[in-house]
This record gives sequence, C-alpha cells and structure tokens, in this order.
Amino acid sequence: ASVQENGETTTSGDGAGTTDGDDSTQTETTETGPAGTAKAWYRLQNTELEARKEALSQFNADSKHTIEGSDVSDLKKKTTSAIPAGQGPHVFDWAHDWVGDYLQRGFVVDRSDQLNVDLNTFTDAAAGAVQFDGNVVGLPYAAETVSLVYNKDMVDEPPETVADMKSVMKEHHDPQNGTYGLSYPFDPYFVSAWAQAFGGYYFDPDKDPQLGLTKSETVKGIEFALDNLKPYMPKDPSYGAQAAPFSEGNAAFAINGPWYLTTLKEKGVNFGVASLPKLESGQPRPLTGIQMWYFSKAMGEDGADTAAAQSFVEWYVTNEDLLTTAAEEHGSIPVLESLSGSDALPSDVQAFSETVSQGVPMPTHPKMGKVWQPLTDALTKVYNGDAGVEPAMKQAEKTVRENWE
Amino acid sequence: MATVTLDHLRKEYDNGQIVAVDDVSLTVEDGEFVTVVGPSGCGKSTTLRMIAGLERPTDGRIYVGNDDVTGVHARKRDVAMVFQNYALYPHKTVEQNMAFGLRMSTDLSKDERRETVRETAEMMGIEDLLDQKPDELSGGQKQRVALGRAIVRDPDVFLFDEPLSNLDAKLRTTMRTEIQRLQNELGTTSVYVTHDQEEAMTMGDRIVILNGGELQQSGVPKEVYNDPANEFVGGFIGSPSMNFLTVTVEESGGTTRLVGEDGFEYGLTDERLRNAVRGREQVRLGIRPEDVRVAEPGLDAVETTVEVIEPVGSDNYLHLALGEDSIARVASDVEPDTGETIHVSFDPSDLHLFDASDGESLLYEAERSATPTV
Amino acid sequence: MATVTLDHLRKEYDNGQIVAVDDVSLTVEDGEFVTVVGPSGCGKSTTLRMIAGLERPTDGRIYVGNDDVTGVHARKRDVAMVFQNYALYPHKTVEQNMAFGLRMSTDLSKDERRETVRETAEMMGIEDLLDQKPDELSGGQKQRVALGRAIVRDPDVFLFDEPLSNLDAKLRTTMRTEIQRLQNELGTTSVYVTHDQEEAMTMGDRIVILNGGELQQSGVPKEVYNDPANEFVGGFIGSPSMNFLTVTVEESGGTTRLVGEDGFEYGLTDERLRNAVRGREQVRLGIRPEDVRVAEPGLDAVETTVEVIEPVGSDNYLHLALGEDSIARVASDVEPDTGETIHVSFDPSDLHLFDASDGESLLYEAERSATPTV
Amino acid sequence: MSTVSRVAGRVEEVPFLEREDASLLLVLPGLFVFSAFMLFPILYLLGISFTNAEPATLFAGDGAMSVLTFGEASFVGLRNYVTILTDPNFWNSFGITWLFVATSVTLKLTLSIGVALIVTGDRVRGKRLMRSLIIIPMGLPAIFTITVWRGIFSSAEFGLANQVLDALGFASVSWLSERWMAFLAYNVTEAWLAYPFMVIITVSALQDVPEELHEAAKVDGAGYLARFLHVTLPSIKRPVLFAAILTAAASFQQFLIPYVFNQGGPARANELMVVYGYREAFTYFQYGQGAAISLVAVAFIGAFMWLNVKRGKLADGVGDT
Amino acid sequence: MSLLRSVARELKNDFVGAATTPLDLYRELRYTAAGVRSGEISPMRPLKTAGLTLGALVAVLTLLFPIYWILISALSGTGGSIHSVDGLRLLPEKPSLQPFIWVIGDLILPSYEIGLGIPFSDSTLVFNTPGFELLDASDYGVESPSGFKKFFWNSLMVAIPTVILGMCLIVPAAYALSRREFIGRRKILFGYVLLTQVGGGLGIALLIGLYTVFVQVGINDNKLALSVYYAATAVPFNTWLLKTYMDGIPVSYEEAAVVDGAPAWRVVVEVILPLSKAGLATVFIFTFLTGWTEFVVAQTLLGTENYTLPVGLFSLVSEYSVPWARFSAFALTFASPIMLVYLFAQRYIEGGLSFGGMEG
Ligand SMILES: Nc1ncnc2c1ncn2[C@@H]1O[C@H](COP(=O)(O)OP(=O)(O)OP(=O)(O)O)[C@@H](O)[C@H]1O
Ligand SMILES: Nc1ncnc2c1ncn2[C@@H]1O[C@H](COP(=O)(O)OP(=O)(O)OP(=O)(O)O)[C@@H](O)[C@H]1O
Ligand SMILES: [Mg+2]
Ligand SMILES: [Mg+2]
Repeated sequence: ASVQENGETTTSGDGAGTTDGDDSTQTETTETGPAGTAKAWYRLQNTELEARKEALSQFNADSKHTIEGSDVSDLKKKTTSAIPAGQGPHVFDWAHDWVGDYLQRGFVVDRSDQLNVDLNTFTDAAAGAVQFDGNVVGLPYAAETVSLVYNKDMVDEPPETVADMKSVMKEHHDPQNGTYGLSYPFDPYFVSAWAQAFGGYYFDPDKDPQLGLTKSETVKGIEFALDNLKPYMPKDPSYGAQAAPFSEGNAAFAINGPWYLTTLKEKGVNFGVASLPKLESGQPRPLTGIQMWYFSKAMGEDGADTAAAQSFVEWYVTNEDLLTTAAEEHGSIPVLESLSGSDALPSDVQAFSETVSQGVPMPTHPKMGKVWQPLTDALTKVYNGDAGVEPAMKQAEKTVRENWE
Repeated sequence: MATVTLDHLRKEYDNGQIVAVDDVSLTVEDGEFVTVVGPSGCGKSTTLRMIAGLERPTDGRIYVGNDDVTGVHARKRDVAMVFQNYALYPHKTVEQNMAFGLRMSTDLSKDERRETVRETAEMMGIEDLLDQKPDELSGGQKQRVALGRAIVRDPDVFLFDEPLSNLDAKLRTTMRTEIQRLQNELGTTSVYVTHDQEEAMTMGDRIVILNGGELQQSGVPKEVYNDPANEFVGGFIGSPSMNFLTVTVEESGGTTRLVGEDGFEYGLTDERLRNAVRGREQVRLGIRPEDVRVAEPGLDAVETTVEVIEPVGSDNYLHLALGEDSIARVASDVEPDTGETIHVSFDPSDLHLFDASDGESLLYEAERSATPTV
Repeated sequence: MATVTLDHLRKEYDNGQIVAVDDVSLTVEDGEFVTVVGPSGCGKSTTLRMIAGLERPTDGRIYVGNDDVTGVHARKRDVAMVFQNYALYPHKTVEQNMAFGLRMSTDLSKDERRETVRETAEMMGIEDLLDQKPDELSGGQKQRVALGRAIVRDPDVFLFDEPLSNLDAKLRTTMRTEIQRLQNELGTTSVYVTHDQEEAMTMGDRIVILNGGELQQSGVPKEVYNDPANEFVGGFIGSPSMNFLTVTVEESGGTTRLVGEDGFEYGLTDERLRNAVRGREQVRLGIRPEDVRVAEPGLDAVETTVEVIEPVGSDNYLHLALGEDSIARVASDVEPDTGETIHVSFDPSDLHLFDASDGESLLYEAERSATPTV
Repeated sequence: MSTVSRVAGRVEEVPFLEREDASLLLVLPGLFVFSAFMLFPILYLLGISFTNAEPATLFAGDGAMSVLTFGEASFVGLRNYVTILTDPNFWNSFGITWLFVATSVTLKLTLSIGVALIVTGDRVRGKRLMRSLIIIPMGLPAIFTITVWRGIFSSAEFGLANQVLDALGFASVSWLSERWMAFLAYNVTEAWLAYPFMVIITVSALQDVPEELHEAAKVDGAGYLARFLHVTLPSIKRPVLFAAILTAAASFQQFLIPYVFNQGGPARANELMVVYGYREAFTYFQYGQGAAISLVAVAFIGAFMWLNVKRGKLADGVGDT
Repeated sequence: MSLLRSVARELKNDFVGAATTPLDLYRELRYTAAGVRSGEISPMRPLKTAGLTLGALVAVLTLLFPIYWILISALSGTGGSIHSVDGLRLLPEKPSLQPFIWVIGDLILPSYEIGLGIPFSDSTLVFNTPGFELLDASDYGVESPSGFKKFFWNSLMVAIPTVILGMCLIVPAAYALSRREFIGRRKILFGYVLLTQVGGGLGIALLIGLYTVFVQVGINDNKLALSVYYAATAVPFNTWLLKTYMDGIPVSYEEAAVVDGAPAWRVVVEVILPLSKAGLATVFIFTFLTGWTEFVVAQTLLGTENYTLPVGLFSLVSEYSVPWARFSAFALTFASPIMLVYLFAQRYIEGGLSFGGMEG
C-alpha cells in the first residue's frame, strides 16, 4: 500500500469530482477491465507544469482511469531510491538517456508485447531512443536539442556559416562593456554538435572503438569549438553564467535548447531561432534527447493500475492536439511522424526540429553513464586552458575505461 | 520542635581521603539556639548538611526528636535551611518562594498557604515585597525573604549556613538582632553555622567550636570565652585574639616563675596556676587583650615597647613587643607613642595556660573533671 | 610617590539620571594611607575607579602629584589597584600574574622582571606559590598575590577596593595587619575603600566617609570618632552604633533639660552644650554605647529596663528600652537580668548633639570654625 | 566541579527518579532513537563497503527487503578499501581535505572573533540589532547560500567577485578554474556559512569575560592589543576551541560547496573527501567503494574529534568528578 | 503555564526595550550634546563612538552583502539573476514586490458561519465572521502563487513534532547527565561530544539505506517519521549543550527545594527547568532549525504533497533555469521567521551558549 493514496494529489482534487458526469460520454479508451489508478512523476518548469496538469485532468476526465501526477524535484535521486523500495511511480517523464541504465538496474520494464501503439508512428530517432536491446521501456513524445538563438535587435539575419557568425560575434563582443558574442554553456551535451561535426563521437556501442573521445575527428571538433566560439563567450563555462548575457539582451547569439525560450520570453528578449551554422567541411551534429514516458518497475505486473498507466502514456504520446499546443506554447519538438517537420508548427520549433533531424540521439547504453563526468572534467579543463584537447581527452578516456572495469 | 542529636558523626569525601567531619557528637536541646563556629574548611557546612539530609554520614547517627533520621531523605525531614547565598528561586516571586515549601510539604489549600505566607511576611516586615522577584531586592531584603521562607514552614529544626556573611557590616548587626528576636519568639531548635566568632558568641545559647572536622569545645559563650578548652579555642574566640607566649617554667623553692623570650618574667602566686604548671618545662601562656593592663613599673609589671597603636574609636589597641604579636586593648584615652616603653600587668585570674605541645588547656582539664560540659 | 588631589569630582551615570559621586574634593598627602568608607552604593568604588582612570569624571579634575591626569588613560597612570575579587588572571601562574604589570609598563628585561617578582614574593611570603595558578590558591593566598601584583610595580599610588571583604573574619584581621605593615614599609600613597568602619578606623591615617555620593567628613579616625560632623557619621562609625534619641529642649531659667519619650530626662550643665541647643525645639542626642555607664540611682541617672543582654566575651552589650534600640557596652562582669530596671548615666563630654532635621552636628560646627579639617 | 557529586552523594530512596543508576533510564530514550537512526545506517554502510555493490546489483532481487541484504552484490572482503587506499586521487583528496580544514578553520576563527569583537564593542551603538542581523545566514538552507556563492565566484567577468575586483581596479579572476582560487572560494564560502554559529558562541564567551580582568590589565598598563592577547583570548579559549572543533568537523565533511562550485575541480584537484566518495558512489556507480570512502572519512573525522575532545578535555570539563 | 506567562512577559519587556531604544539613544545624544557644549565632554568622545559604530556598521554590511544581493534580485521586476552583466548594481532594476507576493500568495481569511444552538430551545444563533482580505495576489498580477503556504504548513508539521520530541528526549537526558552519577555516564557524554558532528556528511549512499528502512517500516513520506529522524539527529549536540548549561545552575537551588520537601520531579519542573530557560531556548531554536532547514533527507523521504520549505524552495529550480527573483524571494521569506525569533531570543541564546559549566 502506498501512503500517497491518502493524500490527494495536485490535480485529482477537481478531476475526481467532475469525472462522474462526463464518464459515459467520453470513452476514447475502449479497453475493458477495471479502472485503475497510477502515479506519474515528472520534473517540469513552472510554465510547462500548468499544461501538464491540464493534460492530466483532461485524461482523468475522459478515462475511467485516474492518473496522479507529481512534480518531483531531483527526479533522478527520487527514482533511484523509491523504485527499488517499491515506492516508485508507474510512469515517469524524462529524457531517454536513462533507458539502458535503468533497464539494467531493473527500474524500468519492457512492455513491447503489450503496446497498443506502433513505434512507427514516431520518428525513427525517437523510436530508437526508447528501446534498448530490443526492450521497449517507454514511449517518446518530444525531442530536444540545442540550436542557435539570435537576438533580433543585434543580428538581422541568422548566419548561414560559422564564419558569418564569427564576424557578427566579433562585432558585438566587448566584455569590458558587458556585451558578448555568444552565450553557450560548455559541457559535453552542448558541445556535442561540434565534437561530432567531423565524424567524431563520444560513445557509440555500435562502433569500434566504442569510446571515441580520442579519435582525431572528435578532438578536431572540440578544438574547432574552442577556436571559433570560446573567444566570444563569458569566461565561466557553467550554464547559469552563460545563459545570463543573452537573456539580458547583452549577447548576439546563444546556443541553447527549447527550454531556454521561456526565460527569454519572460525577460522580453527579441529573439529568433535558427539551425546551427554550417561548416566548410562536415556539419554540426548535436546530441538530441528524446522526452519520453518511462514504464517503471511498478508496471512489471499486469493489472488495472498498469493498464491505467499504459493507457495514459499511449493517450499522451499520440494526442496531436496536446503535442501541437505544447509545441506552440513551450517550444516542444514533436516526434510524432505526423507532426514532425509540419509547417503548422511555429517557426522556432521548426528550426529546432530541423536541428534535431541533423542530430544524433544520445546513446542509451548504460556504459554511457560513466562517460559524462570524465568528459565534463576534460571539457572544463580545456575550456579553462589548463590542458590541450588531446591530452585532456586521453586522460578522460583512461578514466572512463577504468570505471568501466 | 525537637532535640537534635548527633552521635559520633563522621563524613569522609573522596573515598576516605578527606575527612570533613570526624566523630562529632552533640545534642541540641529542644528550642535551643546553637551556633557552630570554626575556621574555613573545618566541616561546619558538612555537619549542617548532614543534619539537613543533604549529605549522608559515613558513620554515626542523627536523631531528630526520638527518631533516627540518618537514612531519611532530606525532603522527609522536617527541617528548614537558610543558605549562605539565600538560594531564593530567581524565577519565583517572593510570595511563591515562601509558599513553595508549604506546597511541597503540607496539604494546605491555596488560600491557606497565601494566608500563612502573608502572616509570616508581616512578621518579617516584607509584606510589601511579596510580588517582587529576588533580583529586585537588596541584600538585606533577600536575607529576610530567605528567613521568611524557612519560618513559614514552621519546621522542627532551623538550620542556618552563614546566612549573614554576604551582608555588609552594619546590616549584619541588624539582621543578627532580628534572627535572635525571631528565634526567641518561635522557640524553634536552631543550628547556626558561622565563621564569625562574634556572631557565634552573641547569638548562641550555646556555642560549638569545630576545627579540622573535630569538635573542640561546646558550651555557653561566656564560659567558652572565659575557659577555653584548648589553645585553638582560646585564640579563635574573642577579638582581638588572645595573646600567646611560650614560656619556660622555672620553679625555685616556693616560687614558680614563667620566663619568656623578650625578658618576659611573671611570677605565679596563685596555687591553682602553680599546680597546673607543676612538673612541666614549657607551657603556653594565654592572655586576652582586654586583660592586659597598662601599669606603673612594679613587681608584677612586665616591661615592653609599643610597636603600633591602633585606635578603633571606643578603644585603642596597643601592639606590644611580646611574643609574636601581642595586643593590649586599652581605653581610647591611653595613647602611648609608638616605640614608647610601657609596663603592663595582668591579673592571675585572667591567665590561661596551655600545654606547649598539644595545646590542651591546663586549667580546663581540672575544672572539667569537676563540672562536665555537655 | 605622589599626592592625589580630587577637585570637585562628580560622576553621573545613565545620562545624568544617577549621580554616583557628587562634588567630592579631597587631598591625599604623599605617603598617606586614606580609607574611604560608607554604606553600599555610596560611590566609594566609583571614586576609586575615577582615580584609577577606569571611569571618566563627569566633572571636576584629578591630580596625581602636580599632573592633571583627568583625561589620561588608566594604563598611563602610574597607579596599582587591588580588586575585591582579586581579579587575578586565571590562566597565568602567580609569577606571570605578578610580572604582567612590569611587562606592560616597564622596559625591564625578562630576568630583571623575574628578579623583581621574586623579591616581592619573598616580602609577601608567597615565593612557594609562584608556579601555581590562582585556582589552586586559598582565599588568603589569592589576596596576597593580588597585593604582590600591585606592590611589585612600585607605583605612585595604591588603590584598594574592599580587598578583604571576601575573606573570613580571622583572615581579615591578619591581612589587615599585613597591609598596614607593607604600607609602613613602602610608604606609598594609598586609598583604601571598605564598607567596614572598623577596618577603616584601624587602618587609615585618615578616614573619609561618603554617603549618597557626597563627602560627609574626613579626618583622623579618632577625631572622626569623637567628633562626627553629622548624625550619619556618628551612627556609621563605631560598633555597636551610637545610640540616638530625639529629645525636646526645655529651657527654664538657668537650666536646660533634654526630655525624651520614655521618661528620659537629662539636664545640661555644660556651657558648650547649652549654647549648642539654645533656641532649638528639638535635637537629636547621640551617645556611644561605651559611654553609657550603669550607675546608682541619682540625679543624673536615667532609669530604664534591660531588654536583651548580649555577651561578646570581652564585654556585654545591654539593649536598653531607650529610644528605638539603645545599647550600653559594659564590662563582661556586669550582668543584669533581662527585664531588670537599671540606671544609666553619661558624661556631658561624651554627648553628641545633632540638628533634628538635617542631622548636622551642633558641636562640630562650632569647633570646625576654629580648626578646619582638610 | 562537584555539581554531580554533591547531588549524587545524597540520599537514595524509593521513586526511581531518586535512584542514581535509574537515571540512566532518562538518557536511554535519546540514545536509543539516535542509535536507531544514525548507527543503523552506519552499519548498513559498513555492510555495503565489503561488497561490490553497484546500482545494478544492489537493487536487483525481489522486494525491497533485498536492498537491505545488499541485493545480489557479493562479498569482496577488503577489496574496496585496498582500491581506495591505493588510489592517488584518494590521497590527493585526503590531503586537500585536511588543508581545507586547517585553512577554513583559521579563517572562520579569525573572522568570527573579529566580528564578535566588533559587535560587542563598548563604543558601538545598536549592537543587539547588528547581532541579530549577522546571523541571518544561519536561517537559510545551506544549499541555497552555496548556490548564490557559486554565482558570486563565477569566473565570468560579471561574477560578483570579479565585479568587485573590477571596481577596485584589479583584473578579473577565473575563480573556479584555478585550483587555489577555487580553494580560496571554498574557504570564503565555508567561513561565511559557519560564522553565525561561531559568532554567537564567541559573543557569549566574550560576555562572560570578567570586566574586572580587563580593568586589572588596564591599570597594569596594558593597551588594547595586550588586553586582547592576555585577557580576552585566554578567557574565551575553551568555548571558542570547542566551537572550532565542531566547525572543523563540519569543514571536514563539507560536500555542497565543492560539489556545487565545480565538483571538486578543477579536474578533481580540490575534491574533498566526501565529494570523492560521492563521485565514486554516484557518478561511477561504485556503491561499495563509495561506502568504504565514507567510512574512512568517518573514521578520520571520528579520530580527529576524539583526539581533540580528549586533549581539550572537553568531555570532562563539565562532568569530571 | 507560568513558563508561558514568563515568556510572554519577557517578550513584552523586549518589545518595550526595543521601543525605548531610540528614546535612550536620543537621551544620550542630548546629554552628550549638552556635555560637549558646556565643555564637560571632549568632542572626541562622541566622534570616536560614532566612528566606531560606523566602522562596525560597515563590517556588518560587508558581511551581509550577499544577502543584500539576493534581496536586490528578489525585488527585481525582471526576473532577476545573480549573474548580471550590467555591472555592480546596488539598487534593483525595476523594483517590484511581485516576487514576494508571488511567494506569499493570497492572504484571505474566508468568512465562516458559526451556529450556536441555544440550549432548551430550537433557535440557533448564527454568526458570520467577517472575511479578511489582507492580500489578494491577483491584484498584483500574480496568477498562480507559489506553494509557500502549503510548504510552510508542512514544515511546521515537521518542525513542531521535531521540537516536541527532541525536547522530550533531550531535557531528561541533559538533566540526568548533569546531576546524576550512573553507570556509563561519562562514556555517553563522551560519545555525544564525538557524535555532535559526525554523521552529517555520511553521504547519500546512507540515505538509500535509510530510505529502504523507512519503506520497510512503512513510514516513508510521513512527516512524523521525518520529525523523529530530525529529533534523533539533534540529540547529541543539544543534549550536551543543555547539560553544559545545567551544570552552571547552582546546586543550592535544588538543595533548597529538597529541604523544602519537594520530590525529585518537582525539583526538576519547578526549579531546574525554569532556571534553564536560556539553555532551553537555545536547544529549542537549534532543534527547530534542524527540521526547518534540512533539505536532503526531506527531499528523499517526502512526496510532493508533503514537501517542506527547503524542498519546496528547490523545486523552483529546474534542470536549466533558476527563476532568481522568485527563488530569492522565497528563500528570504523562508529565513525571516528565524531572524525574528532570533532577534527576540538573542539574549537567551547568547546566554544558553555560554558553556557555563566549561571551566577554563
Ligand atoms: N563535595 C566535597 N568533596 C570533597 N571534599 C569536600 C566536599 N565538600 C566539602 N569537602 C571538604 O570537606 C571539608 C569541610 O568542608 P565544609 O564545607 O564543611 O567546610 P566549612 O566549615 O563549611 O567551611 P567554610 O567556612 O569555608 O564554608 C573541607 O576540607 C572541604 O574541602
Ligand atoms: N556602570 C554604572 N551604571 C549605572 N550606575 C552605576 C554604575 N556603577 C555604579 N553605579 C551607581 O552608582 C552608585 C555608586 O556605586 P559604587 O559602585 O561606587 O558604590 P560603592 O560605594 O562602591 O558600593 P559597594 O559597597 O556596594 O561596592 C550606585 O548607586 C550604583 O548603582
Ligand atoms: Mg561552609
Ligand atoms: Mg564598591
């Protein structure tokens, strides 16, 4: 039994009351079987939270099932401790990079046999992202990646090439007076576009070697970013420090994800989104994340609650209205084949969507988990100028290998 | 009301390394006011605390009335104690302070308690202070409240542990009279500890002198003053202290002479004194300052010089070059110059003689066999 | 060595709400030992602390020698002070305690300091304690160290703030003598504050009495005792206190009679006294306990009853039913019963007369105009 | 001294409150609850440290109970300890941790005593209000303040620290990417976090310094500095020493500052012990090893406290009988 | 009861004291001014006082600058940030109280209908309590205010049992350790001193073990259980602290009570506890703070509905963006009660921390 049953969740308060009346009229989910109750966890920005609540109450109203949603801070820690203790949710919402690791730990379960949704309804990248070793551990609903954001008050046209971009940045970069060329958090995820631009990669289970940190292409990509972008950025590579100048209207460009747009709107920055600028050779290929609903361990057994959770997820990921609204309001990039790339989407989203299509989904393999930290360390080091790219990557690779053992 | 009997009381501390009280026996009669006096650390407080039940005797027994209370818990003994630092509860008002004992040890109703407290407060002249906190009181007022707190309970026995030593000189004399007046009025058996011999002398029906945990003497103040059992008592009681001289006994023919260092010579004529020193080589001669008389040069007179003259208003103290430091108390109009040679004499009946080694009185022994004290 | 002069000194606290010292002027001669006495809160400590430089006078000036030190910081004045609670540095050994002042105020080398400290310690008889911490010392030893710490610096002026009040009665007398001996030896100008009038009387070359922040009288102890400037001084100096009676002056023909409440009647014959009371309705009559003599019934004798008799060994105190509480100090062999009617008489020269309203002495005035004090 | 003995040497009797040994019963509930919550986890940690637990094994198996029996992790003996003790990173972390303890405690002491002296100064008006104001940091959750300080020490030109430097005419500093600058930043933040507690203790101690001692020293000719050295410091030594030991233990276990600032960077150079353990346990998923590190840290800090408490006689000053 | 009354009285005194402080200051100023004019007081003195006060003020302000900085960002109408490119700014940009209003939300006391049945009759007296509208957040453009009030309530529900339980565990133990001699007393004391700090940094791996146990016992996501945990962690330090304080209470008070006939428990209740007021206040604040500011364990154990303030504070932060204005406003609002409590309990805490029994 769960203690949470006693307490009402944020949304079900009103939802439960209104369900009775509408129940008979709206029966989209045509399953048989008893009504179930399931917990859903997510971690969202304030603005998105409203929409999520809205969606939940809509589902609860339309379905005989009840989904109790909670916005959980530090989802990783909570899932790590709660799921093994049997206290976890039925489904939770996060990017796909936990797939392999969580599957291995037994935190999530394969439901490929029970699915009512064909994976082909999603983009290939999205469909691939929710699987590991043939197990389908969840369903995707959005993609995210970083792309170029420009300040329309400072830049007339988004640059086509890195060279164009550089000249604009040069023009605006003046730290003494508090203006910068570029706002760009410097960590493995953000930098991946360049690291992989020349054919390099961090980690790819299908390649040999799996670890590509020291491959000359990777090194070259990182060096490219250092040479061409770093000179126009604030000195602090951390997200907060990098995000600030652009969001205050003091930088010409930012490279950031859709979540950033909320802040920009709040602060009233006149911005535009474009795909990443082109290179003379190669092309920026950022890592992309797929937002998905995971099937947690609690769905390992079939039952009313599992059915509730599954029907909710299936409803959610295929609901075009919902996803379109999300795209319009929060810059969420749909991965439904039917919506992806659609002209109906706002231009920002289209731009992101385009970048996504150039990108590479993050690896889901559990080994990837041990790559991030050494790589971050290495990037910080090279950003600070404490080491050359090559030795830093060598060191990182060594550490990763040790940790893999 | 009750007698208090201490029967071979002994108290050791630190596993016997410190003997605070050593074989003290004493009976305090019903209604008697006994003062216990002695130098610091002599075991006065320890004795008192054993009577109160705050310390458990290592050996010996304590009786209150006819009951053996040795093993009885402090709160079950019907005694009241006044502490040196008053120990008034700082968070309670005077009234609450006084009522606390009643609340704890009687079944009185709230109103009865209030009534009783009010009566006692009137008796102590502190009825105006009842609503104040101890912090707001002066030293004398605190002392009164502390007394009131003890009195209000109407206990079998009062115990006082140096209750006046935190007051200034003037206030001390006032409070002394007050306590005596109260005790006369109430007639409660009382044990009063002090290190001030004057306080002990003036207040006690009987005075008990302790030293090094041992009882030295007990008796009516005047008797103790006039006939100290040993050198310690002689020196301790009386202010300024008794003067002591170590003298050699020289018997030749029918005369006995006491010869001191600085040319001191004194012939004993009194038979009692001569008997006392007979057969001894050295004795300690004691003489009280007020018994040293400035005299004309003469047979009995001893010649000496005045080292310092100390006027105390009513009298003058002459520090004489006899023994270590001898003092003569003389009237305030006797004013020799410093360094002047004068003659002093003393009455044989004022002389005290002590054993040179153990300090026991040579005269007291004789007397005690005749009329035993306590 | 230096004289200390206080010139119309005034100290206010709490922005003028409390006047602790009020217009005190005083000169302490070079090498003189002046005791300052008064009841608690009369401003003794404040005065002393102003001399030390620990408080800054609100008004008036202080001179040490010929220098105006009013605005000089305490540490620049060459004075040493002995505190009531000794104020020994608890974490320093006795030696370090004594050497601290030397370290701070002289250029002596370490060895010289050590030497000086050792000499002083020998003088004080504490050379064995040099390596101990204050915690390990008894009260008397602490007091000695505190004195030593002051002496070792060989200052211009010694200041003592009730240095003996934490010691027990016996130790107090011993230390008293010791301090006097030292001062005689060193001859340093000293100001000694105490609330104990006996201490003040015996120790001081001159005694200063304060009350309510105001200087009441200053003079040689004996003079002050014999000729108090006002009722306060009369009552404060001397133990037991002077007895006071409010009496009506009845002049009829050539005789002047003082008539009190309880049938008290006393005829004035002395011309000086008669002049003093002339034209007044009421006066306060003061008489010291030792001046009250038990007499045969007779013309001058006053009849009264004995309320309490208090033996103090050397004397007896008779509490008489005269005025509020009158005491007669009589020899220890005069032992009337409680309640007995006796007759007492007094010598006209022992009488003190004070103004009934402001307490000023009626006799002192006259005399002062002849021989002004300070 | 004899607080205990005096009441203790006192008479017996019935109700259990008056029995000396029965007084143990008054202490037991607290001891029990504390042990239940603190000792159990330590034992659990001890167990894990002898296994090769990692998320995949620790949480495998059925039922939550299996977590407590370490899932499918297997016993590896002392291997984790050996691994740690032969890891150069561990020794780096060990060294930097003690260095951090030393420097931060010194800084904290200096700062707190200085501030305490200021807010108890004779001539300072409004001391009480100042004292209430300066403890505000105590009321904020540490993680919040640390996040804020992370912003202050941003290496960017517009980090607050850099702006101050700029205003003073200095060049800006890459705080968190230079080892010793980062270390300095840790120290400053740690000192700022800890000063309210230390100041309160020091202020209390200062108020207990007998005024008479100061006066005696003044009359003895001592100036402000001499009085501070010879009177104030020795008088407040014990409480302040006690606070210093407590705060040293806190420094030793500091996790959030290095973690939030730069994960013990740059490049693991400033990885304090707890961060090191965390990194092993959570970034590399070596629970067994992480547990072993935590325990080694606990052992060290325990030994440190034990030594100080013994040497400073902190436990007996109070109850010595 | 009398304890409460005395607390109330102390509070009143404090208020009066606080209120008369300016008056005293004024009096001092006037007195000094008069003194200076008449030449009795050298003008250097007030100048020195003013200078030193100013110096102290500068020191205090420097120390508090980070707080001020947070405050600026909390008052910023543009979302605020601790990273500001526009140079050192001492005043908020477009100052606005909106973030604070967002934190506090509506303060509306709805009107209630109270029916009082009159005995022996059928009629009922009906009262309508007036509704109070102290603050309507939407008037200030705040549409969905923060969950502060809910978190606040949760925090109270955690902190109050923590304090109650903590006191129940600490006070008797401190008394026994201070006044009684029993087997293991010194060992326990020693252990407590040792354990006052060890444990805090045991790390998060511990937490998983702890959590598992909580789940086993079925008390996870339970505020009361969390309180028990907090109380437990507060035991060693506070027991030790209180014991040290109690050591400083003269034994003679107890002896007086015993001689007055009071049984042991009454001695404790009537004498020891009232005299330990300062120590109790300090321990009270420290145990309260334990529950009030702890973040990591609360976050692990509690579900969304039971979030306490610190967890609530951190739920404002998402992976990438920190709404600084709201975040800061929330944090400051969160810290303010502690500041107030301290302002009034200052005297006690400073007294309670003085380690009376620690002789040097
Ligand atoms: N709790 C104790 N532990 C060890 N020794 C003690 C204790 N209490 C008293 N003593 C010792 O017992 C002796 C007698 O002490 P007590 O307090 O009875 O002396 P006192 O006559 O009251 O002295 P004072 O006049 O200083 O109060 C002293 O030597 C003292 O050191
Ligand atoms: N710092 C102060 N602030 C306010 N009033 C003070 C201060 N110091 C002394 N007083 C007041 O000044 C008056 C004189 O105090 P002082 O200490 O000089 O008295 P005293 O004669 O030394 O008394 P005691 O014999 O008790 O030591 C008292 O009324 C006292 O309350
Ligand atoms: Mg005693
Ligand atoms: Mg004084």
